[in-house]
Amino acid sequence: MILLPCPWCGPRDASEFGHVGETPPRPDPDTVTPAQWRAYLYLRPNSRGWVAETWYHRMGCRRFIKVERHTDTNETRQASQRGPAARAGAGA
Amino acid sequence: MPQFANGGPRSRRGIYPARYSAAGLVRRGLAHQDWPPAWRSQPVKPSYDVVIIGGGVHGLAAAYYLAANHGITDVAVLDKGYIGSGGSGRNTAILRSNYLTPEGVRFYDRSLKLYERLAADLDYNVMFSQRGHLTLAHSDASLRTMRWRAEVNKAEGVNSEVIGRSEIKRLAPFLDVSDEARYPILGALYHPPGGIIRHDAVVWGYARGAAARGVHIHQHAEVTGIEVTDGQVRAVRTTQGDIATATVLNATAGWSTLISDMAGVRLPITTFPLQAAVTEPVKPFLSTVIVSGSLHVYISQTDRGELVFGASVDPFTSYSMRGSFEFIEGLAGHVLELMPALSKVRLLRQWSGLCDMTPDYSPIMGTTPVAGFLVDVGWGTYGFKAGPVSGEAMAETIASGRPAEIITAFALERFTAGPLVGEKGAAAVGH
Amino acid sequence: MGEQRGGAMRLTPQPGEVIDRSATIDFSWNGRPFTGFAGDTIASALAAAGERVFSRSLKYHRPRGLLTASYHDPGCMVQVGDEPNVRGAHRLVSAGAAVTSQNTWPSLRLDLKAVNQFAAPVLTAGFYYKTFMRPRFAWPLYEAVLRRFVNGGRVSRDTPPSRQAKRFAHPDVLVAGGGPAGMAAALAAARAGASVLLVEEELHLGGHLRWGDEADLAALANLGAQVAAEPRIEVLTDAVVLGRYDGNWIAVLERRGDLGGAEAERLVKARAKTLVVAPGLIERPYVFAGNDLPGVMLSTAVRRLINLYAVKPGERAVVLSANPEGDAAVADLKRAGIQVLRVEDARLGGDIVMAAGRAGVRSVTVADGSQISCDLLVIAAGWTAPTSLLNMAGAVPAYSPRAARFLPDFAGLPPEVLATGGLAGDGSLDELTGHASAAGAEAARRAERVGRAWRQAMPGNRAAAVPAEGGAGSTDPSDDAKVLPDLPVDSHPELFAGRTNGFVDFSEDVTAKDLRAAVAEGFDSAELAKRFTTATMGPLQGKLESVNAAAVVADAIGTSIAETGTTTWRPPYVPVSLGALAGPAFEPVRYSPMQPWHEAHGAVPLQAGAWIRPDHYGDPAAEARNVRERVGLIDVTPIGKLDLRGPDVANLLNLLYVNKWSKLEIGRVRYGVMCAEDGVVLDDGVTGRLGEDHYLMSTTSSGAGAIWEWLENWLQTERPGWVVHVTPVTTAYASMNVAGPHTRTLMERVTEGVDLSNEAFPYMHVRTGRIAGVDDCVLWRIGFTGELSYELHVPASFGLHVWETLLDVGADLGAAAFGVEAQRILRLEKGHFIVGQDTDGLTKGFSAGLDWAIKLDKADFAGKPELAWQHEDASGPRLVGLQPTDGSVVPAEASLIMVGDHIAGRVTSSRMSPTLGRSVCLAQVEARLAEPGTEVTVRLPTGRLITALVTPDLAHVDPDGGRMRV
Amino acid sequence: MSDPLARSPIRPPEPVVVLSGWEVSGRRAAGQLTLTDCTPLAKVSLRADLAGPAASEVAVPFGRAHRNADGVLVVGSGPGEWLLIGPPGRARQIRASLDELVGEPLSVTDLTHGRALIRLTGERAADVLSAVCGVDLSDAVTPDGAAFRTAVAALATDVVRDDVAGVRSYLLHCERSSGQYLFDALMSAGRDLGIEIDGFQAQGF
Repeated sequence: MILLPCPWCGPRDASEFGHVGETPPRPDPDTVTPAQWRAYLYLRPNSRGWVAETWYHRMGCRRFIKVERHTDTNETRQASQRGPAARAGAGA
Repeated sequence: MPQFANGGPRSRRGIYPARYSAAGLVRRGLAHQDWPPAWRSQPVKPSYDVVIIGGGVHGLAAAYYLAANHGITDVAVLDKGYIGSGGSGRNTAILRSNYLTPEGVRFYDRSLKLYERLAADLDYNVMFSQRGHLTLAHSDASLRTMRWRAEVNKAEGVNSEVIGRSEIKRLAPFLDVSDEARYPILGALYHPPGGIIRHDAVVWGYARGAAARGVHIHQHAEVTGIEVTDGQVRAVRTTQGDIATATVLNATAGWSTLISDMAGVRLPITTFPLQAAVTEPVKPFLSTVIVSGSLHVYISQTDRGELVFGASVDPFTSYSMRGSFEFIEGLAGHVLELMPALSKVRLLRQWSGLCDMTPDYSPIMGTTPVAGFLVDVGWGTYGFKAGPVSGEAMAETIASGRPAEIITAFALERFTAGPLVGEKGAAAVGH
Repeated sequence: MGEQRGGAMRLTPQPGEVIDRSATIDFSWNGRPFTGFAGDTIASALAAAGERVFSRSLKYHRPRGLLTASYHDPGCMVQVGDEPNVRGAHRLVSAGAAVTSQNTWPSLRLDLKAVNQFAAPVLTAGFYYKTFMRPRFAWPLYEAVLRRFVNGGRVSRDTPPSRQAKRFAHPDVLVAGGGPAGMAAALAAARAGASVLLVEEELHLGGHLRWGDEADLAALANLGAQVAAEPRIEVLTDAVVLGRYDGNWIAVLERRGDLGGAEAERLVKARAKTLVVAPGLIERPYVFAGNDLPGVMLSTAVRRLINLYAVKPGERAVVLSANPEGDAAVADLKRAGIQVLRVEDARLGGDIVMAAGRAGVRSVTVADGSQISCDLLVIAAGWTAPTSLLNMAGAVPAYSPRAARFLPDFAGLPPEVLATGGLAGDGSLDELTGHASAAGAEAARRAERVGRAWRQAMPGNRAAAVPAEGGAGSTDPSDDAKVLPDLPVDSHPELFAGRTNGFVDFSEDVTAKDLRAAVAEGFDSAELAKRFTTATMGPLQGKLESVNAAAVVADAIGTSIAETGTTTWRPPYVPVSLGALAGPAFEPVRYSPMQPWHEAHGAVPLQAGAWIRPDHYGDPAAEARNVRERVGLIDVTPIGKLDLRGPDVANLLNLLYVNKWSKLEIGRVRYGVMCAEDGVVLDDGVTGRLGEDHYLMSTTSSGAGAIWEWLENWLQTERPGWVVHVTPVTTAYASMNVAGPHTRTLMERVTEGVDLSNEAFPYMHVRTGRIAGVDDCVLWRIGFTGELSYELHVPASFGLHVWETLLDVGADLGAAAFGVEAQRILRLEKGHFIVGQDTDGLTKGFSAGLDWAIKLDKADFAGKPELAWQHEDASGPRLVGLQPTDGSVVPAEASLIMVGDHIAGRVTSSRMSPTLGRSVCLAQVEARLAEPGTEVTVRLPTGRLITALVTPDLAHVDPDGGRMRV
Repeated sequence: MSDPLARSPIRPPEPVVVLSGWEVSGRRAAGQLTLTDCTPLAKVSLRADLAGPAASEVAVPFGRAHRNADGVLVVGSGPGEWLLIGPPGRARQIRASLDELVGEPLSVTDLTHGRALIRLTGERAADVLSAVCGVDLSDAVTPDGAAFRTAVAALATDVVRDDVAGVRSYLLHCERSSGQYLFDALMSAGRDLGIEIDGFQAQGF
C-alpha cells in the first residue's frame, strides 16, 4: 500500500484515493478540432519516471490533489506546486 | 509495399530438427540422449527484412506465420529479456471467444480455432484444455450484459449461453449459489469452448517453429532507438547492435508507448499493472474456468492442482511489477465470496504483468502514420487469447502491405476519426 | 537404549528442549494412534515414535522423510483433518488431530505409483510438451491421468467459512527475524526510543541459539530477559513477515501453531517507518544420488530434533561437514549416543558420492569410494540467504564465491530498509549482535525523522489553514543516514551439486540432469530453465533449491552463478491461508429508513450497488396496475440528492447538463441530462430551485457518488473561481414517490402549508412543507411513472413514520406500496429510458433521443464538441420504442435486431404492459431503422425471428402526458 | 395521525425507550468498553471559505475539534468544512447561530437526519478501531481533540478523538444509510475485547 502525501490531510494510504492521473488541459470547445479534442480525451503521456498526477481524496478531504509519483518504483512525494489540479477528462 | 527476400512457403515436414513423440521420448530416454535445441542463438545481423520487437506470443506468432504462410524468413525477433518474459509468461492462460461485438467475436473465435490445432501445427503439446468457461452475473445489469454477449456470440456462431443456478452448481460444485451470498449469483454466461492452456508452451512452440524456418530470435536484446527519416522506418538500434530494416512491428506490452514514442508515434494507451496469484496444489476439484466481472476475479485449477487467480488491473498506472499486498487481500476475499469452503487453501505466490489499456478496451493493430512502423499493441488484459490470430493477421499485413480484413476495426485512426470499438459498450472485465 | 516414554527414539531430557514431558497428546497418523508431548511438532512426535517416511514425491512417488525438520521441510507436508498441505515439522501436535499423508496411493508404505521411478528416464523434465498431442482429441484423456498425480492435499466442501480479523500497526521499527541479531536490533531500537514490532517465524525467539550449546543457551536466556523487560517491544512469535511492499507496507502473518487452518492465522498490516531484515540463513541441501532418501538430513534438522525435541534422528551416522555448524552437529550426535561412523570434511576435500537404500538410507559412498552402511546421513553443505524482503525493496543481492552464498546489496537498499545478522555476513555472536545493535539504533534514528515529518504534515499540527506550496517537507530518511559497518565474510566451500545426479527440487522431483537437459534444449537462463523444469515452483518457492538450481544451470551453460543469478523471490514469503488474507468482508450495505417496513411486508430484496431495495412485494404487475388505477408508494431513497448552494450554481448546471438552466425560476424543477466529455450519456435527473442560490439536484441511484465527484472535479479543477457548496444529502431525506389518480386526495390528508391544487402547484414545480406532522419536507411534482405524482423528500429519521402514515390514511383509496420492478414497467410504458440499460458506454446524447434537450447554442458544456459533431454527421444508433407485432411475445432484453445476418440493434428494455395488455420495448437500432412505422426483425434467444414496429414515440402509454398534468 | 417519531438507522436493542422524540435503547453496559448510537445528537454542517471571515469566527482549524461555550462540539472536518454537534433538538439553534455569520456565501445544512453518529469508549477503544482503521491512533499522531476523515471498515467516516473524563473515546460520523453497517463492523471488531452496547443518554454528551 503506497502512502500518498495529501497536502491537506498528511500522508494517507493510497486506498483512500481515486487515481485520476496525468491530465492535459481542456481545449476551447468552440475552436477545437476533432483531432485536438480526441487527443485531450484519449492521449496521455504515460510517462516513465517521476510524474505529476492528480488524485481524488475520496475517503478524506475530498480534494483533487497533485502528487508526484515515480512510475517505476511508486515512490511518492509532495507536488512542487499545489493545485488547482488539471481536470480528469472524459467520464472522470 | 516493402520487398522481401527468400522463397515461398516450404513444406513443414523435414524442417524440424527432431519430431516430438512418445516413441522419441522412450528412445532418447533409454539412450540417455538429450534433445537438440528448440532454437539457437545467432549474432545479430546488420540488417533484416522485418524486425519484430517483443519476443512474446504475439511477436513470435507473427514471425512464425511470416515464415510459414508467406515465406518471409529474414526476420529478427528481439526481446529485452528472455522469450515469454512479459505478458505471455505472466497471464493466467485463459482462452475464450465470447466477446460482445461481432468484430471482437470473429477475431477471437479465429484465435480459438488456431489454438485448437496449434499442438499439431507446431508439433508441441500446448496442453489446451477446453474445459468450459463461466462468467458469473451478480446483478440484473450484468445478467443483461451476459445475455447481450450470448446473443451476439450465437449470431456469430460461437457456442455461448446464459445458464441458471442449478446448471452452474453442476459445473462448479464449490460455488456458493445461495441467496445468502453478499453478491448472489443470479446466472452465468457459459462458454464451453473456453478453457486454459500452458502459456509458456505456446511461446516455446512458436519460437521453435519460427526458428526452424530461419527466423532469428535475439534474447536480451533491448531496443534503444528507432530511426525514422522522411516518415519511413530505416533502422532499429539495440543493445546488441544496430539493425537496418524497412519494416518494424511493435509487438510489445507494457512498453508499447515507449517503443512507439521512439518512432514518433503517439498511442492512446495507459499502462497498468495486472496482478495474479497461485495457491499451493490441492487435489482437482474445479474443472471449469470461473470469472466474476462484478467481483473482479477469475479462477481456474491447473493440471498441477494449483488454483490460478486473476483480477482486473491495478487502480493506478505504473510500470512497477512488484505487486501489492492489498491485491491478494482483495482477491482472497472475492474468491471466498464465491467459494467459501476454500478458506484453508494457502496462497503460494503472487506476481504482476503490465497491461496497455486503450480507451475502448480493444487493441490497436495495423499501420501507423510512419511508413514501415506497424503496431500490435494495446492488449489490455486479453492479449494472450489473441496471440495466434494477431500473429497471423500481422504477418498478412506485413506481407501484403495492407491491414488484414479481420483487424480493420482495430485501426489506430479510430481514436481520431471514430467510431470506437463497442467492447466499451459494456465495459465489464471479462477474462 | 530401551523404549523411552514418548517414543522409541525419544532421548532423555535435553537442556534446550521445548517439549513438556508432563503433558502427552494423542493424535492419529494415517488412522493409527500416536502420542506426543506438548510442544512436539507432528514430525517430531512421529520421528520420536520411529516413523521415517512422511510423504511420497510428486512424479516418482519416492518415499520422503525429514530433511530440514523445519517449516520449510519438503518431506512432511501432511493433511490435518480438512486442512491440506500442513507443514508437519512446524505445526504442533494437537489432541485428536487426524493427520494423514498426502499423495500416496493406496498407502504411504505401499505406493503403486512408485513404479514411475523405473520410467524416470522417459519422464524427463517437460516430457509432456513432446507427447500426448496425437490424436488431438486424445489430450483430454491424457490430461485426466496427469491430474491424478497432483501432489497436494484435499479440500472439502464442508469446510466452514472462516475469515479472521486483521489489524493495522504503526511501529517505528519492524524487525523481521527474532534470532540473536533480531533481538539485539529490537533492543537497540527500543532503547533509542522507538516502538518496535519484533517478528519471529519460529515458535520461540532465539534462532540457532535455541539448539546450541550451554553458552548459546545462556546468551539466549540473557537476550530473552532483556527483550521481555523492554516495554517498547511487541514480540510476535510463530509469525512471519510475508512481504515488504511499496511504502514500507509490511504484511505480517500471525500463526498459532497449536491450532489448524485459517482460524490459526491473522494478519497484521504495519506501516513501518523503518524495517530491519534479520532472518538469518537457511541451510542448503546438497545434490547427489539418493540425496532425497529418508535418513538424509541437514545438520540443522539433526540439531533441532536432538536439542529441541529430544528425538534421536538415527542410530548410525555419516556426516558431511563444510562448516562449524556441521562440526557442532557431530558433537550433538555423539552426545545423543549416536554412532558417528565417518565425518567427511568438505574443507579437506571430503565428499559424499551417493546414498543408497529403499525406504531409507542403508549405505553411503564417500569421496574415497568406500561404502559405509548407516541409517543417517547428515549434510552441512552451506547456506542460502533468504533475501526475499531485500529483493522486494528493490535491492538485488550479489553472489559471493568466497561465502558460497548471496550477500545483500547494501547500497541498493532504500533508506527505510536495513539488513543485519547472518543474512548480512558472518562473525562471532558478539560481532553479529554488535552489528545488529548498530542497525537497530540507526533504524530508530531514521524512523524518528520520518515520524516527525509525518506528524508535521497533519492538518491539526499545521499553523496555516492552507498548506504551504510544496506542502510538508521531505520525509526522506536518507538525509545524513549513517552507513553501517560491514560484517566479516568467512570463506566457505562451494558445495552445490556433487558428482552424481540427485534431486535439486525435492517438491517437484527435478534433478540436476533435468536442468542440464533443459539448458541443452535451449532453455539457457535461470528463468527459462525454471519454467521448463518447474524447479523452484513448488511449495518451497526456491528457499532450499534456488541456489543449487542456479549452480547447475550456470555449470551447464558454462558461466558463473553470479552471471546466471537466481530466479526472482516472489511474495508472500510463506504461503498464507485465503481466510486470513481475506479477513472480514468490509462490503458496506445501505438501507433506507423504511427497510423495517419492507422486511415486515415480504419485500423481495434487490441488490442495487450497495443498496438493498424492494424489487416487489409479490405481484409487480398488480402493483403497477394499482398505480395506474388508484395510488401507489415507492421508496426511492437511493436516488442521489445533492444540496447545491452559492452564487454560481446556475453556471454549474449550465456547464454540466446538456440543456439550459439559466432561467429556472424559484419553485420550479427541471429534468436534465449530463454527458461526459466524449458525448456519452452520463446521468440524468431533476433539479429543483428552492431559493435564490439554493438548489436540490437529484441523480440516478447508481450515479449518486460519481456525479458528486463529477461536480467537485469541475468546481475544483476547471472552475476554481466559482463558489458552489456541494453537500450530499441522499440519505438526509427519505424519498418516496406517491403516484396514481388518487394521489392528490391522499396528499391533501397529510400535507400542511402547501396548496396542492393543480393551479397553485403545477407539474414540474417544487414546494416545501409539513407532511404527517414532519417539517422541512420537500415535495416535487414530477412523473417518472407517467401518473399524477409527488416525490416527497422527508427528513430521514421520520421516513418510516411518514411512509406508514400515508399507507394508513390512504387505505380507503387503495394506497399500496410498489417496488422497483413495477416502477420499471411503469417507466417503460411511459418510454423513460434508464441510463446504463437503454444507453451504454458508447451512447452519445443524440443516440438517446435527446435532440430536444441538447442546446448546442450554449457557450460551453461538458461534451459539447462531440455532440456537435454527432449532430453534424448524424452518426450512431437511435433509441426507439418498439412494439412486437404479436403483443403476446415479450422478447428477452438483449434480443438482437437483425437485417439478414447483420446485427442492426438490440432490445434494451422489454416487459409485458399490464396497462396495454401487450408487450412494450425500447431498442437501440441503426439510424436507418429508426423511422416510426419501420418493421424490424427481432431474433429471440431461442433463435426464433419475430417482427416488431418502431413506434412514433418512446412512450407507449399517454404519449401527450395528460395523466400527470391533471 | 400519530405524532412523528424519529428513528436512528441503527436498530436499538431492547429495552427501547423514547427520548426527546427519538427511539433509543435504554440498555446500560456494565463493562469498560462500550459502543453507543449517538445519532439523536444535533448535527449541522457548515461550508465556507477555509480562510474567510466565517472560518476565523468559528476558529477551529481543519483536523481539530473542540467544545465551544454552549457545549457544542465544533469539528474541523475538512478544508472549509465544519461539523457542529450538539444536544438533541438543538439543530435549529445551531443553524441560527451560524446564519448570523456574514460577509461571504455559506452553506448551513442540518444533517441530523442525514448522518449516523456512534461513540466508541474505553481504554482499549484504539485496539478496536485499529482493526478497521488504518490511521495511526497513537497519542503522538491523533491526540484528544484530533479530527480526521478516513476509511473505517471501508466506509468514509469522520473520526473525532473526544475523550470522556480522561477515558479514550472516539466519535464516528458516517452517512446515515450505512450506520447499521458501521455499528456492526465495530461490534465485531471489539467482540474479543468484550465490547458492549450502551444506550444513548442525552445528558451523556
